[in-house]
Amino acid sequence: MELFEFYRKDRWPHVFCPGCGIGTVMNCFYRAFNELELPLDKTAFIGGIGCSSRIPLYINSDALHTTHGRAIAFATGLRLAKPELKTVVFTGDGDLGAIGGNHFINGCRRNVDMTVICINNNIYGMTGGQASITTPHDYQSTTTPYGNKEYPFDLAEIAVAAGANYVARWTTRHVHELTRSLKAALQKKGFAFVEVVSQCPTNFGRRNKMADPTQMLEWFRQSSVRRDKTKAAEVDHVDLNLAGQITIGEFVDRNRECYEELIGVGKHG
Amino acid sequence: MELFEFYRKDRWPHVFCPGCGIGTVMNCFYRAFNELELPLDKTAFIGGIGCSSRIPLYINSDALHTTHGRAIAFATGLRLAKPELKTVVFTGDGDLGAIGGNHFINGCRRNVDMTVICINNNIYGMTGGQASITTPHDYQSTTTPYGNKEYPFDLAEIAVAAGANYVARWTTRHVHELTRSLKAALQKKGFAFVEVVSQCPTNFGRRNKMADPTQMLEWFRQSSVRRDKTKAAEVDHVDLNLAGQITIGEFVDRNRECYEELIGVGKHG
Amino acid sequence: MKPVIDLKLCKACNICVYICPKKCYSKGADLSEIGYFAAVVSAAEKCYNHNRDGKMICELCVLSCPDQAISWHPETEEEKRK
Amino acid sequence: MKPVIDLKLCKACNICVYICPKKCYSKGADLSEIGYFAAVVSAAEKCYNHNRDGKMICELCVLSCPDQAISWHPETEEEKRK
Amino acid sequence: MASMDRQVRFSGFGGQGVILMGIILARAASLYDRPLGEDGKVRRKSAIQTQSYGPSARGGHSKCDVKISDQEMLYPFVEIPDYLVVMSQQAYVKYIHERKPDTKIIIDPDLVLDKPKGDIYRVAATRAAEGIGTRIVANVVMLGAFREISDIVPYEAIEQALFDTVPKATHDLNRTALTLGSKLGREALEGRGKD
Amino acid sequence: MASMDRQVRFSGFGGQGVILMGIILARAASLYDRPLGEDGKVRRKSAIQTQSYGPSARGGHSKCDVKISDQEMLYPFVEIPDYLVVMSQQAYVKYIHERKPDTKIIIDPDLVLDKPKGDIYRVAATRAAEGIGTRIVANVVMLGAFREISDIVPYEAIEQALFDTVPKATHDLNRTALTLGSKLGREALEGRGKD
Amino acid sequence: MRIAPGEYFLQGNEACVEGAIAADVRFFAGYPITPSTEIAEGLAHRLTGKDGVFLQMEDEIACISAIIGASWGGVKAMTATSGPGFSLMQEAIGYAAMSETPIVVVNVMRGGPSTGQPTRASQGDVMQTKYGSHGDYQVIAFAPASVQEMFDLTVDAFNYAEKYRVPSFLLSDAEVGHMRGLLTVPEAINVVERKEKGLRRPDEAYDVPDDLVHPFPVFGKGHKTMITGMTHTDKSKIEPEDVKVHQELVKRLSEKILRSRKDINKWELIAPGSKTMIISYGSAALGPKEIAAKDDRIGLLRLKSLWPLPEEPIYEAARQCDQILVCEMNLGMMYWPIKRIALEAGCKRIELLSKVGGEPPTPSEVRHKLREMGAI
Amino acid sequence: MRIAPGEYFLQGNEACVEGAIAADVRFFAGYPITPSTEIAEGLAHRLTGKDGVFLQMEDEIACISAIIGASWGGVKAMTATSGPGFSLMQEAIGYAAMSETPIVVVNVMRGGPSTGQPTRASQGDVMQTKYGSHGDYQVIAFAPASVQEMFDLTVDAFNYAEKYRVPSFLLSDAEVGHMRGLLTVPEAINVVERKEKGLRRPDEAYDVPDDLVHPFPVFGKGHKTMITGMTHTDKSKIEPEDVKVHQELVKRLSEKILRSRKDINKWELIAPGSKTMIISYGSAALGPKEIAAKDDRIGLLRLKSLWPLPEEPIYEAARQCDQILVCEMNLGMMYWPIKRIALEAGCKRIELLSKVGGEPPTPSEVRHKLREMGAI
Ligand SMILES: Cc1ncc(C[n+]2csc(CCOP(=O)(O)OP(=O)(O)O)c2C)c(N)n1
Ligand SMILES: Cc1ncc(C[n+]2csc(CCOP(=O)(O)OP(=O)(O)O)c2C)c(N)n1
Ligand code: SF4
Ligand code: SF4
Ligand code: SF4
Ligand code: SF4
Repeated sequence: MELFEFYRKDRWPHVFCPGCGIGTVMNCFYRAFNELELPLDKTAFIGGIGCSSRIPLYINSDALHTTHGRAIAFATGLRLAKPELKTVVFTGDGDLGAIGGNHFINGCRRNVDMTVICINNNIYGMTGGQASITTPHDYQSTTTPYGNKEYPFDLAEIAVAAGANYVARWTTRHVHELTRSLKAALQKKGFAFVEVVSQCPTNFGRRNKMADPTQMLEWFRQSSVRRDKTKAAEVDHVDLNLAGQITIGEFVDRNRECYEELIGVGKHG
Repeated sequence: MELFEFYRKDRWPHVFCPGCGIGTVMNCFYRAFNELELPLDKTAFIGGIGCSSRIPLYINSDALHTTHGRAIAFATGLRLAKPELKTVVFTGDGDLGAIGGNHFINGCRRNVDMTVICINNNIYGMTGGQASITTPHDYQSTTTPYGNKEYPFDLAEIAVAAGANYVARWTTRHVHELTRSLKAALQKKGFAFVEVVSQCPTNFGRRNKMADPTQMLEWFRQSSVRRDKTKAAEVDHVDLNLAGQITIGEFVDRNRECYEELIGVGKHG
Repeated sequence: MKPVIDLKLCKACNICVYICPKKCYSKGADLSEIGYFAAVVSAAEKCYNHNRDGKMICELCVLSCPDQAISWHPETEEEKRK
Repeated sequence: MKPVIDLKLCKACNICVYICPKKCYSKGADLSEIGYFAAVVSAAEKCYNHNRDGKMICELCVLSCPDQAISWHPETEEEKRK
Repeated sequence: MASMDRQVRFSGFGGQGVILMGIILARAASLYDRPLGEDGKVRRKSAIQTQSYGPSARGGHSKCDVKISDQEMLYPFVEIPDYLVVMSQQAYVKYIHERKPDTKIIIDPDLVLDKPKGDIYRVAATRAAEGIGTRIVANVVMLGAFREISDIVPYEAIEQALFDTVPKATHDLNRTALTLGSKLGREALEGRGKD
Repeated sequence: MASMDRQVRFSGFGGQGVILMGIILARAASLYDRPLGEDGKVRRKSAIQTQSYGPSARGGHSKCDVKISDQEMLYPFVEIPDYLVVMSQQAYVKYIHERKPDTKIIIDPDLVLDKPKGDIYRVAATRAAEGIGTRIVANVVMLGAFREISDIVPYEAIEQALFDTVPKATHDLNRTALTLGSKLGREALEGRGKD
Repeated sequence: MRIAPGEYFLQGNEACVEGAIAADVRFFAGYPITPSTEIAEGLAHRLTGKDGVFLQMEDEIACISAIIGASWGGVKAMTATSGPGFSLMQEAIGYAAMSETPIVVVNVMRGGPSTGQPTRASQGDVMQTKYGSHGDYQVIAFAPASVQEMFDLTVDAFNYAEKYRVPSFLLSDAEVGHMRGLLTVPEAINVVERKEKGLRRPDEAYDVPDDLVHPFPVFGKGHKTMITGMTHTDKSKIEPEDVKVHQELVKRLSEKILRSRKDINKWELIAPGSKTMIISYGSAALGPKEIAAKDDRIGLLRLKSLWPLPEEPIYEAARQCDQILVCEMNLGMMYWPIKRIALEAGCKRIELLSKVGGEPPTPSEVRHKLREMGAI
Repeated sequence: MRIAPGEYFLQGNEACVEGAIAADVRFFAGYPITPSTEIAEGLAHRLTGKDGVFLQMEDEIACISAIIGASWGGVKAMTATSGPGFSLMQEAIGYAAMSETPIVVVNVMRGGPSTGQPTRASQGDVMQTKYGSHGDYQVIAFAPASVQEMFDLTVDAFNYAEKYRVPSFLLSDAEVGHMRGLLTVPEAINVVERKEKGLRRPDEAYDVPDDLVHPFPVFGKGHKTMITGMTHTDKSKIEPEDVKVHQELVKRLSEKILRSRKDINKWELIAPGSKTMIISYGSAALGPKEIAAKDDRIGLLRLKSLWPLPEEPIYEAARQCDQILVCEMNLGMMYWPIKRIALEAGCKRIELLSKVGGEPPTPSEVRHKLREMGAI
């Protein structure tokens, strides 16, 4: 399938700002999906509200653009009601980890079969640059004029603690690794979570001396450190932060029975 | 201070069922609070909705009995608005970990100075015995007539991943250890979380062949295993469950700056 | 000091009976005013704290009793002598 | 195969310029129809994939371009000969 | 024939099975009480059971109302009961005032300390239940007595509804309790006002 | 004196600073345009700035309206502009139809490809801004030109409002841009209709 | 799998469960709350995984989100809650209205505001049902007054949700939900199936048919459906800044319901033409019903559906009578629109018997009020 | 710390920030949402930690919960949001009403339902403001129509929240919130302080004073205050099953607001006594204002407060005119209660000019409608 069979060409150029990492994630996702030769018409795409959450509207298949923070809950209903559909959620750090935090952790725990891709741009892009639950400590945003005093979530680590079957984190500077992880996630039975640290030059970069998207990519390259999958996180570790470190890699890859298997819902791929 | 100076004698006998562990936690909390000689009038008690969340209404001080799941959010506002008040939250597994899950993880992350005590009775007591996010796999509840198919949260482990400064878990069978942990939590600057696995004979025990509260205490005794504080949880570990194990002990004890310090809010104890 | 059960509070859960390592408590047989077969302190003299005058070394019962029904009272002179 | 930039899509973020290990791209100087100084493929012949007929071994540009502006097109016979 | 309503209130302690008494009575009236009328047609009764819910039902008093009518049910809630069954002191204090002069009051004298005046029937249901092995069936004993005293529904209807409601394994025990209750009810009818 | 309203619309590409133009104009009229009236009293103008918000302002067109009145402001929204300033082709297509016959249209001819008829003023603000070092001040150049052409508020008021709005370090650059704009405006006034 | 025809002695909430099963519910997501919990508990028994999914979720927001998702999977979906949970569902209710998703929400009303009286009945959420979410939208709501109606109107709630692609509500209360009584299950039950989008013509789902309701494009059938809560065209293109698109959309969403008032509204009329008419609904109507049945000076219009507002029967009743008594278990909610309609109809005296605190007005309270009004 | 007296050129949302600071806000918790975000951003600058707390939280539910908590700490507290966030706050709004917590909630209205039109104005949440939470309660709500009123009515919102211990709302919209214009800050600003409970007599806070509003027992001052959303007595004893206690409580909560309508309600009247009166509010009233100012056949009643319903001025206006035109940016919301009041006052013709889609009705649209009505 060509790129613009997978995506809705008539909606291009898309709404995302010049240099926004969302488009990069779209490339990698298309590549992964296509290489696995998954049936597009049997895949549903669900988004919350936010720039990242708009990806489903560009894909040439069934899309559910929902309310802010609830994409996983909507996806859970859809998936369980129609288990022959593959279910993919696109979400942002705000959508998933701020307002949607509860559905996120309970989604990991419940382990319904779905792929959740969170584009973590460390900011609220859509609403114009407010701090997010992943904005690094001391960084600027429109709601932290004196620097962000809070410390960020480590979304991937929380997904591990909450029980997801597959957890990985990459950045938009790691397109090949990301593509591989997306493939793994799409093939995983159960809740698979991929976090992509991504650039929002408009609303994060500009306020943090990285107005040029390539500066952000370079930042990602320099701060990324691979996580040792066999070793759990250290207890005092707060990511993308004090140490200026972005931990990347596969965090967990396990095979807890998924919810559909547990309750014996119809057939499922 | 006598027990019934700390508690409101005129509300006794309290509403909790015979053998309910909530009363046990009340004893330990009183003991800890009293031994620390904390000023009762400068301590506010906040509860959500549920049997456990009712404790504040029995304490002879200012109490905020709030809405279901939001106690930590209410407490955050109260605490930051009046930082000379010590803030103690009583909550249940449903209140904290189901509907309140988002405020729980964000509370851990934000690290506002408060003590949060979750009475985890593995069930919704107040509403009559529906499954909770901590009901063990395959156990009975009114909403899992064929056994609970989901797997439970490990609330303490999530608190660790989300960033709380102090995290401990005990059971009502460990009154002395619990009392010690409550003291540690009350003295900790920042977000301190104590989970108490407790018996609800009425709604959990009765449906799971432990109608007698002492059977549940015996179950707690036999299943409890101490956590090694220095070692993080294993990645595949799902608690109180497959292995029939209740991991107890102090999970973390760290000193991230609390939110009040970070934003420079007035004085605080 | 010896443990005493307040009959207006005890709801007969028998946790004290279970928890006391010295078996000081036993199940009750009489309906209390509030409608329960309240537990009874059947062997206060076996208690760790017996005759210790305030030096509490166990207190599992007091801390465990969910209804705040157990409290410490001084022994009578006679009891002390035992 | 050689990379081509679609001028109707490129928003001039210059990520391709940054990411290409072979420096095939450079910043543009002309305003495109959609209002950007679109990047240009200035040295397609340096590309890893040049002359490889579909065996893609890098593709950082295609995967990275946020606007789906870069795609592969067959070289002309002349280009291939180089 | 003018329509005839009967209002019954069962009250007691949480956990005594007071609610079940009402359910069985109402089910009996709804489903199993189908006498032939004078016109030879089957007459139906309508019955509604309501109850007081909530945490107060946990420890404190608990209440269950049944309204039975030989017409279509209009207002299904008990205003002032024709029959008040009381199985605890707390419930007694709470509900004794909601009665008419001719309300028939049935109490378990071992559980109610007060000694009310009026149209009183004393049925030591709990003690009797202990006599046949378990306090658990005190409610069924009391139900049997109530049926005997009130005669609102036939014995067979109650028995049928009882068997619908309780686990099969307990049918024998429950039948014993019900008949024992009937006996106590007859005795109470006879002994009425004797003290 | 009958009340006099002026309706101005600035439009262009997201990121060009179109909104800022309107803010500066409205601020100038609100705070700094206080001429003495015939009666010797200070006259005030009221001015309201509104704008089109939202993600479409990100890439696509962006719009900023200013309504200025010499009386109390009643209806503050621009219906049909008296002045339409256009700084991109997309904005041109979108807004050109909302005009009266006598609407004065000011365009940057390097950014608007169409060649409209009517009361047209051509101000190559972007090119001029590049001439003084940076495209960033194209909006200020255009604002200077607009002021000159419209003469709704005095130069000093605009300058004052401009300095209120932009960072101190850029005041010199902005003053240069504004005066350059004034010059271009004068030229456009003179050159009007010449092509 | 549905309950066999015949007679049953059931609780109101249990009858609702059976009604839902009879209407072919295949997905239920719930979060426990008194006094609605028995509905979740009942469906936990009835939906075992194979024949449908019962899911208890982390909160009410998740529940209503999940049933909307499930509905797009093509199955009938439902949740049940009470006041506090209903308040939490408001955002998603608006989403369902905007995205035209058929769902059924049961609200077993208890005393509010806030935690209020968890175990006691009220009718304090009737206005919230219409106005609880932001923006303009219309919904359908039924108000059962008996165990039988808990069954019948649950089936109706599903049928109308499907027919109009709209969130549809069963507004019960703690009395009706917990009451036990006779349920008669008929042989034949009218069940409306989803008007699914076929594939004959590619744009068929988006032709505006006469009834303003588009065929439903179930996910996974190649429709390439795009569903959003943003302002969108009939071709589901997002146009959040277009005045016309928004107007057309929200007007159609309202019109499809308002125009169909006659099809949707249901009521019971006792002694129409009486000088004094009582207008009431749900368990508040039971005391009035006893009076209207026995006293021929008094009539009763019992509304079995509350939304869309039953303008016509109210107008008709008001036109024919001298005075109206509105009877409800809140401080006066339906009273206001009823008063407006009655004034339009020329009826000048419209009184309110409001009862809060958990008990439906008794016949004697109603009689007392009627006496005050000089009606009896 | 508050803005110095004088003239400023500000955005409506910025004026709201300054109004809040002037009213002595000390705690703000917010979650970004268009078109209200500038209020949060402004307060992030103004509340630095030492002089007050700005907190961005995980969602809107957390925000409103936190400001209620903060209010019990004795400080003035506020949040700001728009449609979707407002819907999420409904449960806690009911809690604030029930617990009598003074808080201010700003809703900068955008087009709904659901995500709708995030950047465009509407007045679709006015009914939700009154009815969005479950159960019976009353609130106070103001509708600004200018930058100046964004300031003035924010101060009022705080003042009335304090005075009546009630959640109080500023119902702005995207036009008024984003509009920039002149703000004149006066020398003296009337700021109502919290009526705190003293310690002279232990039960003083619970004496019911004439105005039905009890003194406020701030936490940490030894009052041993017990606050709950459950039904409770004046001594804050929980009594969720007591009919009387519930009645007394919810009636008092309603009465304290309804009885004070005259104190709370604010409006602007242009050309009273005109044959045709327009009734409108917020930015929808600006087109009508231009007409009423210039055409003496047309009068305008512009409501500056919407809740409690300004019965008296509407009645008065309706009594004196032949016909009424209600003008609002929704499909007709305030129209219905206004119609009811007008009918009571004997006015028979009540028309609606409804405009949705994001733009306030223009003077020409209003004129067109008036022409249809034969008014001009
Ligand atoms: C209930 C609700 N609250 C707030 C908003 C406003 N809102 C829209 S997108 C967004 C944040 C999006 O951030 P993120 O998920 O990180 O996505 P991004 O735009 O950065 O990709 C917010 C707060 C909303 N639409 N709904
Ligand atoms: C929004 C909302 N949803 C549901 C409820 C009903 N409810 C009250 S308590 C409770 C569960 C309490 O469980 P938990 O927190 O574990 O406390 P427990 O009673 O077991 O101590 C629920 C679901 C409610 N009050 N509010
Ligand atoms: S605002 Fe940020 S996240 Fe949104 S499209 Fe622009 S760059 Fe991307
Ligand atoms: S229901 Fe359970 S948790 Fe609640 S009081 Fe009873 S035993 Fe305790
Ligand atoms: S533990 Fe307490 S309540 Fe339980 S039996 Fe012993 S004294 Fe009674
Ligand atoms: S990466 Fe794509 S959008 Fe960016 S400059 Fe290169 S071709 Fe253009």
